[in-house]
Amino acid sequence: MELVLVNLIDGLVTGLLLFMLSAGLTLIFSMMGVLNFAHASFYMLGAYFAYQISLGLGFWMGLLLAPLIVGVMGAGVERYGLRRVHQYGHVPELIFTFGLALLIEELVQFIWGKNQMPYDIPEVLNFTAFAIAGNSIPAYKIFMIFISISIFIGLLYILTKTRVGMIIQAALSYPRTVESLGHNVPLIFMGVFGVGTALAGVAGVIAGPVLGTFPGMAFVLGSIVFVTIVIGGLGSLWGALVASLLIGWITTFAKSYNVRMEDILNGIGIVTPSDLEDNIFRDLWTLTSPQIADILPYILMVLILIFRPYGLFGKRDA
Amino acid sequence: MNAITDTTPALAIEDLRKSFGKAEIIRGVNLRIGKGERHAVIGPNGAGKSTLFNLITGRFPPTSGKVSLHGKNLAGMAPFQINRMGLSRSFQITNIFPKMTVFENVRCSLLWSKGYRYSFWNLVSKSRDLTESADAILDQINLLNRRDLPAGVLSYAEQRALEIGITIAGGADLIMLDEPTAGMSHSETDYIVDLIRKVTEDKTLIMVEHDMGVVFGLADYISVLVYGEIIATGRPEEVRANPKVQEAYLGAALEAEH
Amino acid sequence: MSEQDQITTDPTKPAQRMRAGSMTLSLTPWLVSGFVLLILPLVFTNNSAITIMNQMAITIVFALAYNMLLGQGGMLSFGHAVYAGVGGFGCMHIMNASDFFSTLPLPLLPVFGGLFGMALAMIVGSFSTRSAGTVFAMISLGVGELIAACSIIIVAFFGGEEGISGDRTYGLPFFGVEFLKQIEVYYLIAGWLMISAALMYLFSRTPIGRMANAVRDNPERAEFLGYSARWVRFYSFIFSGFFAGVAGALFAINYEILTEENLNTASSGVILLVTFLGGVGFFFGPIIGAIAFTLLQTVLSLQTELWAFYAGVLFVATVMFFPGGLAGLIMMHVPAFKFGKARLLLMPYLKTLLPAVIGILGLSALVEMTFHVRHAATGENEMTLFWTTFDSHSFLPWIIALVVTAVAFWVTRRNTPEMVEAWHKANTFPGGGA
Amino acid sequence: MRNTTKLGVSTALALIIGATSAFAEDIKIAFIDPLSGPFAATGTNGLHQFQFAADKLVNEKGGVLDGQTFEVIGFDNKISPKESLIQLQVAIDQGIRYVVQGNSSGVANALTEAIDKHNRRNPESRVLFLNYAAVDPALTNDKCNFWHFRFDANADIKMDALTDVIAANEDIKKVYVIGQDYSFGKAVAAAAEANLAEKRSDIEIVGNELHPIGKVKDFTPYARKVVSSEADAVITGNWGADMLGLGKSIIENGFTGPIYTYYAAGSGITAAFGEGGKGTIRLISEGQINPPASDESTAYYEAFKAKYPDGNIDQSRIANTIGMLAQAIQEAGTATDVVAVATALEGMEYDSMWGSKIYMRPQDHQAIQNMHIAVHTDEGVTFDYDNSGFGVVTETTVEMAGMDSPTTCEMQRP
Repeated sequence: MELVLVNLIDGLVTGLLLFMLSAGLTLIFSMMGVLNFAHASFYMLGAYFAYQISLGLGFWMGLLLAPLIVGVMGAGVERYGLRRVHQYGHVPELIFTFGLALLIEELVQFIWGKNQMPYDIPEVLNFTAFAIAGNSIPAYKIFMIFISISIFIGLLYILTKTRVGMIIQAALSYPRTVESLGHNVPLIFMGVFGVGTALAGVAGVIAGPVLGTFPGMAFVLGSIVFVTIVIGGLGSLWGALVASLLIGWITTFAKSYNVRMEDILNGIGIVTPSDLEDNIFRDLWTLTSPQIADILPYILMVLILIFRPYGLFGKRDA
Repeated sequence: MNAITDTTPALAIEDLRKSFGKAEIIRGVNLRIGKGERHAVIGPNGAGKSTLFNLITGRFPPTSGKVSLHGKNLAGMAPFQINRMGLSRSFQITNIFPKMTVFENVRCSLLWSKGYRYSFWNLVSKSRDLTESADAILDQINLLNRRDLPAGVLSYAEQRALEIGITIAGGADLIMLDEPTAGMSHSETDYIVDLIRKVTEDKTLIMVEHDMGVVFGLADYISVLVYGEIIATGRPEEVRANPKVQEAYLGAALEAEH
Repeated sequence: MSEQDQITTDPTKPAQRMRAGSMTLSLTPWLVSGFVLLILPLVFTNNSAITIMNQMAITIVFALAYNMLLGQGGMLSFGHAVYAGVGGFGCMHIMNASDFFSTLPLPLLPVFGGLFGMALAMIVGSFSTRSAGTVFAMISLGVGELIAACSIIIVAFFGGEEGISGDRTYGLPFFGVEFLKQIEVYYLIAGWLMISAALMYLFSRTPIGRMANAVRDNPERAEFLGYSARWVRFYSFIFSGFFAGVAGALFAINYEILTEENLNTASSGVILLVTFLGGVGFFFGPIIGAIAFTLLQTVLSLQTELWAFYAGVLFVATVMFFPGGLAGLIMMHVPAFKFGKARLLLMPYLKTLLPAVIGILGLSALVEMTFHVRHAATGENEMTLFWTTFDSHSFLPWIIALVVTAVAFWVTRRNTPEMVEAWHKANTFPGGGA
Repeated sequence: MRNTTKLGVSTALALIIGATSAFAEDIKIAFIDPLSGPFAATGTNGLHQFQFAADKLVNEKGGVLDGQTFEVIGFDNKISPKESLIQLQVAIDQGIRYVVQGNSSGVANALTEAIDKHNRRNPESRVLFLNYAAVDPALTNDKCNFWHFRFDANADIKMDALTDVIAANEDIKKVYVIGQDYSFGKAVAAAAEANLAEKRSDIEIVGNELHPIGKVKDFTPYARKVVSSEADAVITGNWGADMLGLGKSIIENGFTGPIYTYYAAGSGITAAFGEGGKGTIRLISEGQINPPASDESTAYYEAFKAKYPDGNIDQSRIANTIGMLAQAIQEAGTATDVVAVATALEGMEYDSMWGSKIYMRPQDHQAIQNMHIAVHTDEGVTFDYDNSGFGVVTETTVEMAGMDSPTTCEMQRP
């Protein structure tokens, strides 16, 4: 039972981290209709910038400055890249962000090399917060949860309670109307893109020390983020939250409990073949849940897209 | 049986309703359109004319009610299935293939009715029948001299003509035109009216139109749709004389025109 | 998003008028290509050149198959490698089924590869082609990731990380040819390249091929013409799967090994890159893209570690500035040639583009020097660039590179208006008017 | 500049044609490994070690035969089997007769098969494959061939040595095995299970599991299981980011016992583990780095560090590969007849400066040598890795590990 609680906490950390990325991505998507393939690359940039800053000014300045730099870069990408490609249609936009993702990875390797960076948890947070049945919960995890939740609340507040948020929400659905009301919609777009990427930057800053700061980090996380927002429903912030937590918990629990395919198949009445060694389905029989834990989101996504093409919370055809 | 088929209307609509959320846009429409009729649906803006078209052609599913084409119920059919049964429509906002040539636009609309379906063993350029039919239609809509231009670069009136060409090319016997003359000058309108008359010979025509000149010049029958209900149907002169119509719509419109 | 999902280039550009759709069915380019394919090995005689040409030909088939989706059908797939991969894996299993393989002439193997690819495309297409646009792209990504992940788990079919290998020479000799030599394989692949390219071109001229274009541009209108957009997409998808499978089979024949690499997202990304680089709007675009990219990958990577970086820059620049790709650039010049005014462009091009090229080379020199200073061994200050060896830690080379780059770009900038003017002149119909 | 461009175009063409023929004086060795992409760091460092070894051990000593020198040329295979085969062809066309490769058993498998086929089909341009790091046992068992030589111990031999050490440690009662879900990870797990059952049947394997390779973002749940299983030791064959992620996570979640690894050193991993991994991370490998095995190796390493301050000698077998090849060419009296060179390599005994005799077993072309279990620490480190102050210090040595290990290889000699 205690282990369930521990897993719930671990899954929450993963889920909230995913949410920080998917929130920005889904905001950008619902506003501009662009699925930003390079989103996770900004997450990576966040981690690298924070590492570089932490060498000179310490972790906390990194946490403060790196997201700002990433956000400015994101806004620049929108202003000088995406806006230009926008006229050609959505597919070239998607392809542009795809190319950008490749380019950023190359750039990071050019500057920082290919090895993993020794970017570490700050000393102040490097202790065990508490332990549940011998499983220690590091303070840094609590810190991650705290940061993610405050960002979520902040985002929710800005979107629903402030004037800027109202304009953004209106611009999401009726960009032309908002434009004719005298608001500078391109500026709003640029701002949203900047904020979205800055959020990814924050995620990178706080995840870098635990998940590793290396050139492949964007790729490892990138496709999962798309999966998340597709499952949640493109353009739905709540969907992104639910899907992030769902994926966080599913993968954590699948890793923690050794569910074997053999048991499942036997459970539904299929008898293990006696010649398992030579059976062509032998690989299926010996499958275990930790083996496929990180592939489960893809399976989930394909299933959801087949049966509910707009995702869990998606309303309109994106 | 024979006697019955003869009297089966080309299109029959029974108590058709459509709601978007709480708002009921089409509120129980009943309409019978006989074979060979030219029928115009008129009504003020927001009356639900385009929605009615979309319900008939399967673009939206109705909330309730029934549409039948030549006696066959269309419930649950997709647009392409309805089209295959001999109903073809145009759109209020020009809806063509802008990157294809004019000729190809027409040729594409001929493919299904000429029996090519999903063929991957015929070459379109090798079929003289296809080329000749497409050219004949281009001739009919006076676009032969624009044959090899991308449709997107045509003038507005030419695009509208092409839209009609695409609509009639498949040889459907029920043609539905949604505001074919919207946004046109007088001379352009005359051109389109002639064109419609020419190409809908021996066919059933249903059209939505705002220009009363066009309506009274073309239509055998007129239905007036106001707030999702048909308040009058009949010969043009009957409708013109109907006090309800005059009150709701026509009077104002006719006055405005003079 | 789905309805507007299409590759649009500026409709005012004359190149638009020369889309694949309106090109006349002429045999000349085919005869020329066939002849070129025939004599290429006589020009480039050694095995590595033939290996690179084989790789090119395989990429061309694959890219053409991919463009059946992206360019002609408007469907963006992020997981197309799996259809080629599964086609290849299927063929490899046939090669290893020695009883059957010894009765099968090797040149027929790609048919089976195609059928494998097509079968998988039928399964996936049955649900993925319901919509184009983002949903299609995401399903393709998900399915691609799934199958790539399965390739490591399901060892029985995919052979795990090592993949599976076979020997092409165990097939039934084909008119006495056993395909021991690279050159024999080259002609097999070249033959299949011609066949598949011709078939794919002809497909685009069939009713379903034309409707694929129509559905790409305006799926709704196509539905009102009696065509189910979904089925049109489905047919494009399975035919694309077929030819992708053929490409996979050719890969199996050429390399005699298939691994996880043939299925993963990186390979899918590469084919997207290749196709877009070449130009999706024209039938021959992917061919140019495949040739350019293979050269970039094999030849440039011998020269610099940073080749992937340059490829990335090139790709992003293409998307931003030349969405028509290389083919679009070429076709832009057709009107000028038609008007007989292409001569007008020659000098302005030389004056503008030559400095631009020099500027870009200068820039890349700076990049290479920076990289060398950062990453080379201590004491190894010497580096060789553009056939000159110098000390990357001394000032002079830096100054030269900087000056050359700056001057070159300055000249480019200065001459650009002249080129633009010449461009307008060359594209004006002779005798006034537009 | 314009001339240069012109020259460039023609040279590029010449390159495509690839008409560069080998100079008779040089013995060219093709290094086919990743020089770009995510594994480029390992590949580049390997290339440096090869070039350094060729210079130091051969060229500076006057070369082989009548003064022929070694030249190691890098070919970027982007860790892709397909690219490797293309680069192999390019290398062969340049007249290269020796190919070295090590990263990824998948690539090694592709190369060994391609070379076997090539040598059968083109007897005039046969090549030898010197595998310096790919440890898939199959390469010297079912898939062995005459042209392939392995200079690293294979995964089974390493596990054999590793379990010898574990078996000798009475404190270890429970072992947790975890690895990447692919052939190598599975081979490690199977070998661990078999060896432990044989040597110490009382040891309980409390966990044996696989995780997707390169896809895991967060290793915490796996680490939790390791900790809660109360294992005394962990065995993993992980490499790269998966090694680092798993190791860090296990340590962070409170595990203090030894973590026996194959690849937890160098390439930034040592630096990233840093203080956290001290005394916990163990590495099984050939070649003793700390304390230095000989004066020669000390001088060699110092010279290497002087040239590549950011580099590590984390693959001491590279020097052995070059040394043994030079000796074989010398014995065979030719560098062009690779059959003669291969025959000379078979059964060769070579004294490595890293403190071991190396015996190239003729039955399967597997090098037999001392294996060391080293610990990640900052104490007693003469040569650190990644300039981090941390390095690996040998704790235990298994002499001539796997000398009588079985092989299923049926060597076909030409």
